[in-house]
Amino acid sequence: MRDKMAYTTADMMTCAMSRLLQDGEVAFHGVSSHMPMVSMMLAKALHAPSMVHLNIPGGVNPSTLRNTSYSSAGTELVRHSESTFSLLDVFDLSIRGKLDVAFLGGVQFDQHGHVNASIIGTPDNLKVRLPGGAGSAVLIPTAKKAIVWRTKHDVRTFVEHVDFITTKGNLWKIVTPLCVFDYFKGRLVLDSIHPGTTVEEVKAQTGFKIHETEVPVNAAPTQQELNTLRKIDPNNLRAIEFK
Amino acid sequence: MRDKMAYTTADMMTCAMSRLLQDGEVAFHGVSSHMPMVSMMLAKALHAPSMVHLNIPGGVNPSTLRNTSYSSAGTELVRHSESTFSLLDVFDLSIRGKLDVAFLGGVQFDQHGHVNASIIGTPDNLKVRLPGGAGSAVLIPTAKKAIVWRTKHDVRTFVEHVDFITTKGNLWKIVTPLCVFDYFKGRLVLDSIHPGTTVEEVKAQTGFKIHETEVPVNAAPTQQELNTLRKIDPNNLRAIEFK
Amino acid sequence: MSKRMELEEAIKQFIRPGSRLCFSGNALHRAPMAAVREIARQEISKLKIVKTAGALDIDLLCAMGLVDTVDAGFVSYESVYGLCMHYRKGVEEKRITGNEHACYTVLCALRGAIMNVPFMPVHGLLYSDLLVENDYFKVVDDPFGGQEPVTLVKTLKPDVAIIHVHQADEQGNAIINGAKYDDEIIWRAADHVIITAEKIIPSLKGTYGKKTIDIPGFMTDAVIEVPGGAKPCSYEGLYEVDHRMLKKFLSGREKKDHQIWLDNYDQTDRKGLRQQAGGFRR
Amino acid sequence: MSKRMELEEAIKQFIRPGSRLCFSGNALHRAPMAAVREIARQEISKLKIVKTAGALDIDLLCAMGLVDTVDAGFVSYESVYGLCMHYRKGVEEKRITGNEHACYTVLCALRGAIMNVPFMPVHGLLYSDLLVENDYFKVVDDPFGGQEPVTLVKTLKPDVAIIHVHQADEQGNAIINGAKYDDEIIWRAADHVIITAEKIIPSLKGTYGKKTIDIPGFMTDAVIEVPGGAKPCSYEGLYEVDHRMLKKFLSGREKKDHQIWLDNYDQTDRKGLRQQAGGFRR
Repeated sequence: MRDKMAYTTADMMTCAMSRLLQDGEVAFHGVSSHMPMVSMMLAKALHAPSMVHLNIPGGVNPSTLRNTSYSSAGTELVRHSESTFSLLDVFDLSIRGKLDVAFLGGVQFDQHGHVNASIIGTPDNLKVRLPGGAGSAVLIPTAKKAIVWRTKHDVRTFVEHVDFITTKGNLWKIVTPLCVFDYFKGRLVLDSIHPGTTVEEVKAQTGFKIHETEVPVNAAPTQQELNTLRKIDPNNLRAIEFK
Repeated sequence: MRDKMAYTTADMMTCAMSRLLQDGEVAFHGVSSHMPMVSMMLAKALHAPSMVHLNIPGGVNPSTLRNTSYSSAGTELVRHSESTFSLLDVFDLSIRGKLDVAFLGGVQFDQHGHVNASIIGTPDNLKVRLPGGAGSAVLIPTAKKAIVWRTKHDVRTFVEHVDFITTKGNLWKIVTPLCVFDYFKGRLVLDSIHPGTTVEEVKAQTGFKIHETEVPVNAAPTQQELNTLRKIDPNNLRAIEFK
Repeated sequence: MSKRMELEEAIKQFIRPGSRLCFSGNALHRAPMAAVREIARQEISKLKIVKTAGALDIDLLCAMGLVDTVDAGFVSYESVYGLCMHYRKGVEEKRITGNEHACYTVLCALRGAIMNVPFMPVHGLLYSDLLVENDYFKVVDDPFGGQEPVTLVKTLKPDVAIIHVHQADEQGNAIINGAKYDDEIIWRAADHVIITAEKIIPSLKGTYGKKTIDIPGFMTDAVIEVPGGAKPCSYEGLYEVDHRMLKKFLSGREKKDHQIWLDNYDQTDRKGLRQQAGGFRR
Repeated sequence: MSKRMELEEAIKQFIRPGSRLCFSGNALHRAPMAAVREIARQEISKLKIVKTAGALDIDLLCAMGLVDTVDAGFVSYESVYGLCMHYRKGVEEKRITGNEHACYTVLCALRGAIMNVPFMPVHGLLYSDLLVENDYFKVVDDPFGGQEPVTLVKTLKPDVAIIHVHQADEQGNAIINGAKYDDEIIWRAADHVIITAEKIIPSLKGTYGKKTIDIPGFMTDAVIEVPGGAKPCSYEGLYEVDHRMLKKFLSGREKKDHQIWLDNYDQTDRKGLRQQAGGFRR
């Protein structure tokens, strides 16, 4: 159904993340984080011009992604930046409680807001060695608001209990192809769904119980958002995880 | 007697320190350290061209002191340097056991090689609050060789017991207007005397017992050393502590 | 959003009685003297000062009776001008707590603030009465089973770092020409950062690669244009130590003398007065 | 005294079985691939690798069976190419110890090496099975009496850091254009530093102020000229990721395949072979 619309799931998720960012905030994304990277550029272009965009190569407020062919950690982010702030600086900043938003990934999530990016199985009976949580284990507890995104929404991703707690903490939102979860009073609750899906579909694709029955539907990407997306991300980096 | 010679006490001390430096060594001096600064430049000009000269403003191998009017911590040391290496980098380097030579000051020294740069009196009955040991408390224990210099040589400077142990450790030599002490098997021993003094004079001016009776006399500054000194230090910064 | 302010305003807004402060530069080089003088004019007291090697900045505030504690490795003018007599007297008379550090342990205590941890391990400092006399050092066993004891220094968290720079823009991006000294540590460690600059331009945007921004704008709270803001200390390429004004301060005996000395700088430190005087070209 | 060497020689001299290594760059950017390949050619085994975010560098050495331990926050190609399968398989089959860190704790463990202390306190890491499962983290009481427990990470001391740079001189001074990533940490933390450079010039002396030397010469042990030394990873302004060669590696199944892949680079990595081939302009 979604593919009949004039926008892609990547567009929707990118807009949903972009709308979570406020003007003046200091926000960070890491490696393999194309959607968050584009969502930050989108927010700065539309409603959050003074947001501060930090990243792994250390460029503060990169002015363009137009020459970025592949990576969300490439030195293009430094080449046209306003100044530099290293990855270690970013971590220290968050550790000091001064990072407003961190975008982080993960592979498994449970109803208690636990994030697993480490292993499937148990340490003694390892099934899959995952890439690792990168910054999550210190950023999710210390950033004021941690936004997690995941391009898969199924019962293996959203589970009753994660296999391994890589981290938990100041998780704020989880953005998926179907919905946005909110982390509220120690539990994941359904915050809103994207157009084209239903609460029932989300429930069916989620491995833990969802109590909410009626939630708002997010506005589809506006024409202005879509136009801006195409301008700032002509290579469609935001869709790279869906390829 | 010394002032009748064609060189000053500052020249002698500077040459004595310069001769302690070997080619290829990595050496550091701090603030208020004009003689060590000039001695490093002298060593590099004469016998230790590959010595690495580190300092507080962070200039690696400053090429000239000719525009330095006042300080041994001025940014002139950076302006014509080969690269930069901050004060914190210097400390960390020493802490890792990779700094060959550190030049340090002090106000009181005893036969056990204790250095006091902190207070005269006791903490509870403070007579004089001294400037403080600056880098000494970590550099004297960690640099491979710590060279201390002091422009006063009297019984209040070289004492039986220091009032306060700011530090001890890898003290190697103490250079004074009269002599050079060596720190050997946990004791200060007389290493050599400068021309124009005697072991008796040194004994009379020293508050702890000196056991050595015959020691070598250091060579007076050579004509080459003096010519080079005048060239690299035209403002006579090396004499600033005697003014 | 411009972070440009007047000096009076910035000092009033960010510095309170009891604030812990870090100053840029080292000894008589690039101390943020205009800001230090403004603190003195506003008589903000009970200050805690943290610096590896301080001189006139610390001594002036001590002379004005505004200092509670100094954590430093070295407090002295360089050789020619000798000890900081106001600091020394204050410590000797127990009006001021002089916490002696190695310069390195000052920096490590600030590293503790950068990393938001209560202490920092320090190698090398094992033989010193400083360990015995001071509660900001502790020697502990290595929890990872190493045989050597480990010295810890207690974290020092500055409320405000004041840094005098060559050039800044209205967003707070700052460029220090010449030696950085410990500035890279203090702006990261402090809760707030005040920049005084020889010159402020509207924006440094677009100069990346051509100029090196030393302090990113989003980390600073206020920028103030104060030409000559380090005087009578020196600033690389711009001015040398002003020995005449330094001697004038050192010859002062009473608070009254220091106040007169401060007055000499009123028009260069404060924009309001500069504009009244009409003589200052912007 | 020139520090210029051939790649074969430098790798042989400084890297031994069991060495702990750090590599420059991040993910597929500016990894010192020529040096990594030379380690693979020399089959130096039981290596311990420390990196915040590694990809091809780690995966290649894992594929060649040369890795004992990896301490990292993230080991993966970026989205398109997915997981590092050789690393993953090695860990799953318990041939490789995969010590998972937060990227930050990797950097803090290296800070411990820079400061020559056995551990580094880390704030923020309090809720994680990583603390439970791994002996390189410990949670202790604050010896200064603070109420919050303090997490410590055990120091990781690299034997060698290998850094690929844009330009170096014969004395070992090195200039990195573009993003520095964690290189500022690794060259300080390691016992020895090997620089591979796109270009070596006799001396960078006299360029201070015009160029920024990122690594001072006295801190480096060897400099080697290897144009294209990061390929198939990218290097700012010079070359993008070589997707064709990357895919070729990823399609390899056995050690024999990887050896053939390595052979493709023999002439560009090794000067001896370049000169024999006669085709390489110096």
